[in-house]
Amino acid sequence: MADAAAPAPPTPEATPSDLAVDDELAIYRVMLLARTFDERALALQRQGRIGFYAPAVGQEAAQVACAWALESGDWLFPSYRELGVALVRGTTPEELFDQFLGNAADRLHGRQMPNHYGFRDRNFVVASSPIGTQVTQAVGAAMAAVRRKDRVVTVAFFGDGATSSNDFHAGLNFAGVFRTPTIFFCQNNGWAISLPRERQTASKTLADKAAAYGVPGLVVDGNDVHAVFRAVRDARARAVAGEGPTLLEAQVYRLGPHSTSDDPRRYRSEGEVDVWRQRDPIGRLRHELIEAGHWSEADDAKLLEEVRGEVAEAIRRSEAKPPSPPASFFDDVLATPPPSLEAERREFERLLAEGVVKP
Amino acid sequence: MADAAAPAPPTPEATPSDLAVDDELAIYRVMLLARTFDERALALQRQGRIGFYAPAVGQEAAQVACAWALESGDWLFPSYRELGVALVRGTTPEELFDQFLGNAADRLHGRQMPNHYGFRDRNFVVASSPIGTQVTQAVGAAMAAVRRKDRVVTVAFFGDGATSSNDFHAGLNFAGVFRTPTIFFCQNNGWAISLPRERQTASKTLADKAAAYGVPGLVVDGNDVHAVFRAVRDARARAVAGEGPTLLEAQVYRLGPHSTSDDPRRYRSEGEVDVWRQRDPIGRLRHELIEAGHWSEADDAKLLEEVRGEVAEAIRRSEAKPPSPPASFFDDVLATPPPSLEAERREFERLLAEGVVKP
Amino acid sequence: MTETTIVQAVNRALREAMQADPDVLLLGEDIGVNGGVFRATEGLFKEFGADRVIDTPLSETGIIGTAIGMALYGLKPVAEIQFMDFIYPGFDQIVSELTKFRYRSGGQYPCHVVIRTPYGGGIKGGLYHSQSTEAYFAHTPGIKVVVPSTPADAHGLLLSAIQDPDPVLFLEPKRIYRSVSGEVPDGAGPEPFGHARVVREGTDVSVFAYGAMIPPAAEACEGVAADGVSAELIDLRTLVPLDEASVLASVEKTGRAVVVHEAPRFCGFGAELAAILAERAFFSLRAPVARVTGYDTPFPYALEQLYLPDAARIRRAIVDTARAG
Amino acid sequence: MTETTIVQAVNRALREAMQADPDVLLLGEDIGVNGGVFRATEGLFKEFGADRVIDTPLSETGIIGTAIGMALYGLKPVAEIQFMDFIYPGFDQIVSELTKFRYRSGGQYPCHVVIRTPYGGGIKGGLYHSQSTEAYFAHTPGIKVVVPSTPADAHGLLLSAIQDPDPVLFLEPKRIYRSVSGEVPDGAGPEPFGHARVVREGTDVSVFAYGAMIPPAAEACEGVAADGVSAELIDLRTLVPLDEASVLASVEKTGRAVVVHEAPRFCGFGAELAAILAERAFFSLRAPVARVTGYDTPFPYALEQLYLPDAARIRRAIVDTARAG
Ligand SMILES: Cc1ncc(C[n+]2csc(CCOP(=O)(O)OP(=O)(O)O)c2C)c(N)n1
Ligand SMILES: Cc1ncc(C[n+]2csc(CCOP(=O)(O)OP(=O)(O)O)c2C)c(N)n1
Ligand SMILES: [Mg+2]
Ligand SMILES: [Mg+2]
Repeated sequence: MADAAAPAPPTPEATPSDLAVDDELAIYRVMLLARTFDERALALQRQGRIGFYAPAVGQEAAQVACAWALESGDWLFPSYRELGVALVRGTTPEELFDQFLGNAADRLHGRQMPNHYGFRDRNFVVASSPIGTQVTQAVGAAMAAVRRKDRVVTVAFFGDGATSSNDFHAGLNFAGVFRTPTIFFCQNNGWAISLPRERQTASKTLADKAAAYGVPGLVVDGNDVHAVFRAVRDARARAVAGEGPTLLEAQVYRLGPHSTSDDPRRYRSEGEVDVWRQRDPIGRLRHELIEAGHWSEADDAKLLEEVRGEVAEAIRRSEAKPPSPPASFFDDVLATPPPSLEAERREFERLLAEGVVKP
Repeated sequence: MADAAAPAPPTPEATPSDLAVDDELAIYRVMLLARTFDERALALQRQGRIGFYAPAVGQEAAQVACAWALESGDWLFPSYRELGVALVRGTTPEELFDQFLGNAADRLHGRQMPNHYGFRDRNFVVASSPIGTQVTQAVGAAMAAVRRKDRVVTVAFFGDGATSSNDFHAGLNFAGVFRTPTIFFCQNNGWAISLPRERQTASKTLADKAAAYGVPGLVVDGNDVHAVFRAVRDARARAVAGEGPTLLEAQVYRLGPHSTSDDPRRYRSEGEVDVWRQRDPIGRLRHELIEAGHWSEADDAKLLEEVRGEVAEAIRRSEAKPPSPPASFFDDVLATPPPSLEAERREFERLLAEGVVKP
Repeated sequence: MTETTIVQAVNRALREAMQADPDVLLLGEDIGVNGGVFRATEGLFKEFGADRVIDTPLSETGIIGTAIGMALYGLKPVAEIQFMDFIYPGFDQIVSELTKFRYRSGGQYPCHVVIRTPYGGGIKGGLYHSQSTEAYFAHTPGIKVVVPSTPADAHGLLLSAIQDPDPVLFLEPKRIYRSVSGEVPDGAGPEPFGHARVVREGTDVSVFAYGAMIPPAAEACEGVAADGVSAELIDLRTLVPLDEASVLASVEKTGRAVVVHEAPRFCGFGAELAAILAERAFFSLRAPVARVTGYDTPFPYALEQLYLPDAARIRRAIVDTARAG
Repeated sequence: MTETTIVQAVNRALREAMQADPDVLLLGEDIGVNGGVFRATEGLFKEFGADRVIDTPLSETGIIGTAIGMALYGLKPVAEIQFMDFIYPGFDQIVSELTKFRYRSGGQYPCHVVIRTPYGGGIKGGLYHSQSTEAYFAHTPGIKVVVPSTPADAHGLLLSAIQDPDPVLFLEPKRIYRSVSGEVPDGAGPEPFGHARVVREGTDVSVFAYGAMIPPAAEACEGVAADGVSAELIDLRTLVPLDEASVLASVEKTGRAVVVHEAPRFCGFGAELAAILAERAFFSLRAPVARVTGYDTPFPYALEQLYLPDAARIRRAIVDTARAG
């Protein structure tokens, strides 16, 4: 049992904030919505109502504060765990459940497992499962943005495990050479499924890897919304000023299972999890807000009720929608399907009409 | 024209040597043999007598001194440019020409382009063209050596360009995590075909990349046999003592073309090459030996004649050998060929017998 | 002797091979204390320790590259790739290195790496936990490709793979990891490669399938009896080496063939079977060679049951083929 | 109007596309001041600058991954992979990402990347500078696969590839880069995909080939006239989309087919052609479908001329096929 996976505890002093109180409250709301959403999604999976789920529990501060520091024109390249980011970008719980169910309203037309959503109009690129592949893509998009003279950054979101991927290496290297306006936002949540961070790589920190590419790297306490916000805002400012990319390592902890297919008790101790539960970013921000007099237990109870209602209503609406139409899985392979695929679709439609295949 | 590709000039003071004079003289001999061999091989290619060649000109000190510091039980994973290493391991010019010609004496049975040789009995693994792939393999062999309790190291040889490869990243990372007895011997010769070192990566040095994997990294003047010898010997000692891997960056310069398919005048200035010609490792060692009274111009002329004769004789003997037998390209795919391949061989032999296919 | 599942048979073969030969070791992601995401390596970490059941960093390049190095040195590594869909970061090491070492070295460096990986659809895995790309590997000279469909084959063929002097890609039908069970006799040994198995004899149509397609194909072959068609079902078991003799013999008897796989049709393994028949059983064939396969789209999620060949689709193809010509 | 080589036609198409559309840019290894190791990008660095002719670090993962990012953003990147043999470090980006973006996003993210790469043997390149693995890509839904055999096609099909809204793998027959020349009319425009070209009409046997196999296939078709055989040669030009109608029409006429490619036979592209014929031209076929291909070995060096299909081998297969049955 690898308790050593836990990064050093964050400094207890609160970071002086660059966030206005309204922002703090809004961030807090999204974090609570994310947590509530995750809990309900895990329950739905246990009830067999969705097929799979990977929660972001414990990573809300890092995700929400990061997204808060970005502009809507910035392009985000998420992994499958960026719930908080998606919510900041205006994604609704209903849209997410539509994707999980692959129903007729799902923008992906039922093509992907839960968590692998994407929304072009929000510059939130559709996620995939292979670890790390979004990293080079984010760099390429940044090169394109420079060519178009758009003052935007691209952000690659990935985990500690992804630092071992081919694309991490190539992406950071290209970014260093071409000085692209890219933020590499690594959420080191201590684990890559069952592999603890210190057996993923022998480097002292993940941020240390940046130097190998001539890129600045920074460790930030991922449970501190202020620290994350400031780090991302600064990295963004440098990037749009033409000063190049930054690797940020947000140290967080995956409080939940890797996904609903995972049983973390097989590989980590409850004791380790308990240590990190004390640092729960939601409790921490709530405490700060209450201490500062901006929030109360009563406000909190009311907000919790509100977000629970919002999530419940989203589920109700999503589940009421019809499934994706049967032949829709033939669409979107290529703009113009090749003859072989057209023939297959005709064959499929014949089998469907004859009742050999049943939707 | 990217003159900036040239690493900082080596310190002019001679490194105090750990090498006995006999060793120095023996190293010098191999270096001169390598240079002579390269010149003749380039000429043979221009005459159409071999199909391709990639010379090691300028990298002799790094290669020969590195190999000199190793033990015969150590496993070497070369790239296509490790002539000096192969010679130290006892490979003869004739064996090399046999490989270049793919004649009946070639141990590879005519399967590979020139330069891609390998000799199992010398623990000199057969090279391949894809850049970097030998790096992870060297790490795996080191893990195996540890499991077998063999006190040997494995050495991955590669260039500056190869540091951008997937396998560099994975190999260094695995080596760091498993603390394998591996030496990563990077010959930074300033160029990856036409790409200068400083556009290959933005890291300050290539040795700096080691820290990303918790591995020690060291820059060494690759034109200084003493410095290379000591660095490799020390890395080896650490490795067999269980202290893990080392990345060495030997700063050298590719004085010749990338290969016979390359025309370096397209992308680099003669001026840059001239600067490095002043630092030619062979001239430097010769000068040192003469200054120290261990060598004379007359010795040198005699040695040159001797190695020229050796190379000429090797060519003569290799060219006199018969080609690989026609159907031999069907061998060694798998220990037991699948039925499809057996059928193809029979078909081929029939076509051969009928004169449709002509050897 | 008790009933065993496919994943248990894999586990048992790994344990037996490791007990028998200290050179056998395992490496992969989450295979150690976690026992593998499908539990194929359950208990082995405890029994053999971290030296022989190696949890690697998240890099298929690293897994396959280091496995090759181990094999060159003389060990017998068995690498697990968590899902076949994630083999591609290691694809260069497979096609450029693993499959070419023996050849390019003139036989000096055989390279006996086994790569185990769960493949195929039917588990609601979407695009990236469902693919079957056996054709990429079957097209690559220098590697054997094995696909068991029963616990006994999973056990016996995996034992063979580990003893084999050459690279073997061992594809495990994850959809039936637990749903198909059967006996693996005590002391059962390696099962030789290159021998197809006649699952069911028949006289009218030959059906060729492998892996997770065997259960629906068997159901279809049962079903067509009601249509008055006698179908012969052949489980290919090893795609490389392919038991061409059995394939040809069956079609020489029946004159008709249906090929089943879940991979997309275009340039899939079924194309090779059809080509072999069009070349070498041409004068026996009495009907077009039918292919029942996944469609030429990426693997979908919500509608995967419509994408995957099932008994009904296979049955229809068998009947059509029986009646054609 | 002058004679042009294939590599010059590629160069010209790149220049014209870049002149016409500022969103077109090139990236790859040694394509800038060096002009590409085959000189396909000669002069373009000078004309368009380092922003549009981007020399990348040595990483195919990076080349294809960043090209995808550029395409998602709206540019039209044309990536050069120095040799097809070196595409595998970027294979994951191709099969997991490039080919699946449109699909997995429900059409939100088309991904118009062109990957140009020289393929094939005959230049004494050995195992790693000679391979033809078009079948891997043709089997992967979501990408088009194009193989020109003439300067006019290299030019016209490349212009189409760059305008295409989808990923295109553009395979350049390096062996005939300079040895085949022909005219490309001034103002020649894009050549649509999906149309095979009848190189030579004939009545007895249909010969299907593409890329660098066209010259030996053409020579063989000439040659068999002396044997009294009239061979029809079809240049497929685009493997995906495949012009199935032309393939079927030709075999419906001749009743006989020979398929030629340099890739290994087993599960090669020729298997798909044979399978299509065995399925959909079955009742027209009067002889076994023959395949003349590279053998199922890695690509050799010293003996490559024995490995590669040549006019004599193709001719023999045509004559045998004409006389069979
Ligand atoms: C290339 C690849 N290999 C293996 C997997 C299986 N897998 C899915 S998630 C995961 C761990 C990822 O860890 P990390 O990057 O730390 O992200 P986290 O899940 O902790 O957010 C693994 C190994 C995969 N998806 N892709
Ligand atoms: C994966 C891969 N991509 C591209 C190439 C083509 N190529 C051959 S050598 C070379 C440059 C290698 O540079 P470096 O690693 O510095 O070694 P050097 O040749 O300078 O010794 C390139 C790009 C290749 N062999 N492999
Ligand atoms: Mg993690
Ligand atoms: Mg170099």
